[in-house]
Amino acid sequence: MNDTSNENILEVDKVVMAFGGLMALFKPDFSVQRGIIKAIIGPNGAGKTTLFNVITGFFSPTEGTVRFKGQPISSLKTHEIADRGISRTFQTIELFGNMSVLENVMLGCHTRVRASFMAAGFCLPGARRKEKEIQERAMKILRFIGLADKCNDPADSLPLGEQKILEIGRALASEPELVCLDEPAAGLNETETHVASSLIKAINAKGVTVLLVEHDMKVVMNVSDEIVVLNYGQKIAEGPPKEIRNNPKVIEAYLGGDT
Amino acid sequence: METITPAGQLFQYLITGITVGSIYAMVAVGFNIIYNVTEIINFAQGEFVMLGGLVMVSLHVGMGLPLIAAFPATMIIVTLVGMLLDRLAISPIRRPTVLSLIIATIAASILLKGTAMFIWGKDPYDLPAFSGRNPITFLGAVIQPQYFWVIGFLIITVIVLTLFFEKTILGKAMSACADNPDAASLVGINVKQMILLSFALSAAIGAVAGIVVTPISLMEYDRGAMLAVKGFGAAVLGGLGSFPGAVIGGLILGAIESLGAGLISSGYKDAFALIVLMFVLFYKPSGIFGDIEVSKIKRF
Amino acid sequence: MLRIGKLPISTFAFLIIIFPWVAHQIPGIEHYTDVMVFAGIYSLITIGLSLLMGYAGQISVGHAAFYGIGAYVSGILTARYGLNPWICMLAGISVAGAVALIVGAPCLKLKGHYLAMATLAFGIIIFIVFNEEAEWTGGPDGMSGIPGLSIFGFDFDSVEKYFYLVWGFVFAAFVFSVNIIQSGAGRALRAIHSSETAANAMGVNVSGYKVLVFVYSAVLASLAGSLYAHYLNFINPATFDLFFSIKLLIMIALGGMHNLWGAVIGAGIITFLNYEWLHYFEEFEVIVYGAILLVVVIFFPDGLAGIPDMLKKRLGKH
Amino acid sequence: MKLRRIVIFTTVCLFSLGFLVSPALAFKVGAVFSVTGRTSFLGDPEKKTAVMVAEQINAAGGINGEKLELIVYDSEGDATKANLAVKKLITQDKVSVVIGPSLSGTSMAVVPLAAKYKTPLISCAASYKITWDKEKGTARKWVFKTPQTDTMAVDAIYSALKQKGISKIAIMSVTSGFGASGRGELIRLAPEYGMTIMADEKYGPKDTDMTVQLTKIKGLAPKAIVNWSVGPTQVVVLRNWRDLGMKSIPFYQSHGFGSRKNIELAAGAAEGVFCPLGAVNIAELLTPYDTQYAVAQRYLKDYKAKYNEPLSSFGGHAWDALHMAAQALASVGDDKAKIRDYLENNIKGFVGQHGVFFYSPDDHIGLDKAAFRMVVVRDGDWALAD
Repeated sequence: MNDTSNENILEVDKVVMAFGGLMALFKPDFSVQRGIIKAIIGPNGAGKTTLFNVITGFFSPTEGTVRFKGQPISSLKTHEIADRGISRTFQTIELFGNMSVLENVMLGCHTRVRASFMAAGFCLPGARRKEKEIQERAMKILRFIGLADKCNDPADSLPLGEQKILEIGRALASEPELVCLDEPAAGLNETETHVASSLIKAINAKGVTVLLVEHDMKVVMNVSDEIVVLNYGQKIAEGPPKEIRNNPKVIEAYLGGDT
Repeated sequence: METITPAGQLFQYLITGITVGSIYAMVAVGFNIIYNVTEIINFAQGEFVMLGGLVMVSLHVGMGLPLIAAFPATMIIVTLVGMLLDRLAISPIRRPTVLSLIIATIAASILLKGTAMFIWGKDPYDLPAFSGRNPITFLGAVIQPQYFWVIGFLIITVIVLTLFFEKTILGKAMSACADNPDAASLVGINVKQMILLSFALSAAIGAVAGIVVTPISLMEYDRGAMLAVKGFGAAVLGGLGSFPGAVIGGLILGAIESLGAGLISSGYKDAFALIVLMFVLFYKPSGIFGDIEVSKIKRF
Repeated sequence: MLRIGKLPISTFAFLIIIFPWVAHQIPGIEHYTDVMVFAGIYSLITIGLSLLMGYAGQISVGHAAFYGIGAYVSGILTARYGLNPWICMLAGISVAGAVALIVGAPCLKLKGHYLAMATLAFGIIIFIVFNEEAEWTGGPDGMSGIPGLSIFGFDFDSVEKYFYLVWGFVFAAFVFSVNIIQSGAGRALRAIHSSETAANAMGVNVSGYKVLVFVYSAVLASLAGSLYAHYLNFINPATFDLFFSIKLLIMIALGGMHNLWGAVIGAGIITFLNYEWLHYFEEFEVIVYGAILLVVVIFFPDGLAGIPDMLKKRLGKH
Repeated sequence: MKLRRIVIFTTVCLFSLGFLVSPALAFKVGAVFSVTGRTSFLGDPEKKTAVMVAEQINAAGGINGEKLELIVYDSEGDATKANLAVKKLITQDKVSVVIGPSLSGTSMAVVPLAAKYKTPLISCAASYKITWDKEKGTARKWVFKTPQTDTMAVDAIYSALKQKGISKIAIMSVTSGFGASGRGELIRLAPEYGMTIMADEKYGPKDTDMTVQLTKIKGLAPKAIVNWSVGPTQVVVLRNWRDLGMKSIPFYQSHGFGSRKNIELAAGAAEGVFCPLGAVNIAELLTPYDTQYAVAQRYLKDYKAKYNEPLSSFGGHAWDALHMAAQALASVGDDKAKIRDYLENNIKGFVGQHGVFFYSPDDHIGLDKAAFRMVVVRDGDWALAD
């Protein structure tokens, strides 16, 4: 852990993502400093979620690279990227609905504490100890996100807001250095949105870098340190919230200036 | 005896393969009709073929009905069986999953097989060929007239189905169910009835396949399972849900089996077809004409 | 997902131990011990399949092949080359595991019905190989002269002894599988079943786990095959055909695939139905069998092992 | 958990109730046939025949005044099921002798049991391996069989071919136990008769068309075709043979063709086809001077009267097996070792449906190739060849 203050934890370097003839991403270029909250905004179809999928390894980019802590990661598999310390949530909730709230978070610990098939099968003391350790950590996270009292409920029985929160909790369980949140406030009411915002800040306060895709501008302006704006797969602006708010290009993109 | 040239042999292999493949294709088309509306793979599809053959034997040979009357009568009877299958085995299932539906159709096929054994016994039965049994010699190959009936009925089936799905309101409604059942029911389409209709249609097609193939291969009560497996293979090879895929898949399977048997080893002929099928899937995980996105949502 | 505690497992062990004695006390069912040997052999396979299908959500319609590979490796190496049966059993497991690895890696990328077809094709291909490679396998006629099992001079030469041997293996496999299910690995399998996308993003090596559990189930099937071969002293390809793979599916579905107890109960019930009880219906046997399956699928979607939960829910409502 | 135990307990109780009826004293003979399933064409007539024979014996006063109790189980052609059934017959039903199973495969699966439980077994399946222990080079002590072996059928066919001066042949077989075993014997005995096998083709038991295999054979122009299969495929193959214009190549079927139903199904395509058959198939063609005339005629008449369906030759295997078992029981009682000894030493010239049996310590098959008569299909019916 040397000099963590000004280091770029993530660098997106001229990434191109093409689906057939369609350019979902065309060479956006930006970096994320360790310890900040950075938001990615842009109109629908701007390529935000595609960018998340490239960063987390669901898509491998047609051109360009993504570097995490200085190392290129675009050729790695999704689970290997998760191992390195990037965690994410999904726009459409992807909880393990058949598992309990606690188990969802426990699964998040998968990258950090792993028992081998054999050790688990033979129920070796090491495996049992690890399992206990995971459970305690998961409970700690549940207390942090405020779902400890629902730990045994099936995940799909939670209301939408809590499911969103749980997804964030699950992402935190892997002790990521960077967490990518895909529209954490979508579909939430005002109170829930408020809870989500403070949770994002709390996560950041623990030293976790946050990359955020969000439509709710109140949330974005409230929590983020820096903003990147995408339109048609290209970066059109980058800077602190105040600057972005007044950037004519951004306003045009959002107002839908076609010409 | 006239001798046969290598070219004649090759042609003979192909024409036989296409005939056998046409039957597989018809079974595959039957799979697809139900699959498109319900995402169910109906493993009782082969039993419809068996029933088609045996009911036809009873009506045409047993009761002496003329071909032209026995043919539609058989189709109607088997269609009713198909509808019964939906009402008794599929629609009552409370919480359908891929596995429970597979098991339900397997159970239904066991039931149909058992009932057929009870009615017709275990012996094979024969049907007279539609236009006699005097073979035609063509390019050195010998072709039974019944081959033309088989291939012809495949073509007719494909044309009629295409017209049905593209030109009629009912057909369009069925396609809508396939694309999005929730939306379909919102616009007032009765999804349950569409499912029933899909079972009826695929049973009718199964019956046709059974009727035309029996004069070539005879028919007995336990023929269904093997036909279902081959037809399923054809449907998957072509891409589940795709009608052109079913036809191409069936013909390819038939041709590989036939050419493999003729040119390499008759013992391994089924294996050749299946190996090709597996490699196609490895290369193209949703079959030749299959839609990758469609295949992704079929969670098990 | 039931947590399986110590009490039910000890009850299970106790029932196994007393079964031959109880069967012997009741006139007319002495031979149930013999039937139970086969129920045990099938349970070994369904336990593995339960992990693969019920927990990881990957269908296989080709496990008769692995069962057959175990049986034939054991049969060929013992009857033709006179090797020690236990070594042959290990050899069978290695071969089945290796084949599962090679076939599983590309197959398990497929989903749903496509996966079903690929595994079904694999099963049929292996069946054809058993039939065709007569020099090794004896062809459709089968292969006899496979010796029985013994260890340190102790022969497993009676039905009871073999019963304890087989069910010892079943018990071990059961406990091993329960441990896996209740560990992080089991959680990962269920996560894969629920959402491969999310599991991947959480660092679960989805394809790796799928292949791993496929290999595990193949190994258990192969072990079952070896036990079968040494019990019957004879094997023929018909035992390992497509219909056996389907029968395994039926066992899993009937017992309840989201539950390891279901694997054992399903294997037991289907074995007894097929080998004992349906016998009384004679010509109607097939029809009754189909009807039973249908009723279970329609009314007990979670299989027989799901009935207690279902009753609990019903009673809870009132 | 409690509930599960209760359920199990009641199930066990219910199913055990049915067994509590204790049987009366009788001579017990067990039988295992593939009554249903793919090979039911063997087991079904065997079961019907065995049941009929048992009834006849009991109607005629039983065996030495005691009833003959026949217990039949269905193996469905499944090795596992046959194995279980035989064990159940021996250990539970305590039968003195077992007849069946119907298939070579299922028979091989139960052969070790006969020795283990020291119970005589009279198999109704073809393969010589059933009674012959290749490793020891002796007949298996406790196992006998009634059907002619494939070896005899091949002998009969090859002799006929040799007589006609034919030596270049093509063979076809179905990939089941029956076909594979016949194919093995055809290949093994070919050099002995100076036969050259030009083509060795196979097809599956549920195949719909054998044109391809025959086309390949046609290209090689052999002087005769020998086909080994059972069920519908052996009819389809004949139709393809006729349609391909190959009638100038003589066609020999195995003894599996022995049912008039097949001639009928072939719809004319069977004309001129040869096959070796036992006396039972051609009861009507036998002269009254024939040794087997009386038994064959009676069986034919009784079977038709009772079941109102055409006689299948396979039932004859069960007829032979059960009659021999009954004869042994009548002579030596229900001691299993004595029954075995009786079968081995006293079955000399037993006139059965498929031949005249002579068992000896070295020969538990009891027949030779005289048991087969070469038959040809003429005018839709069997006729003696030559």
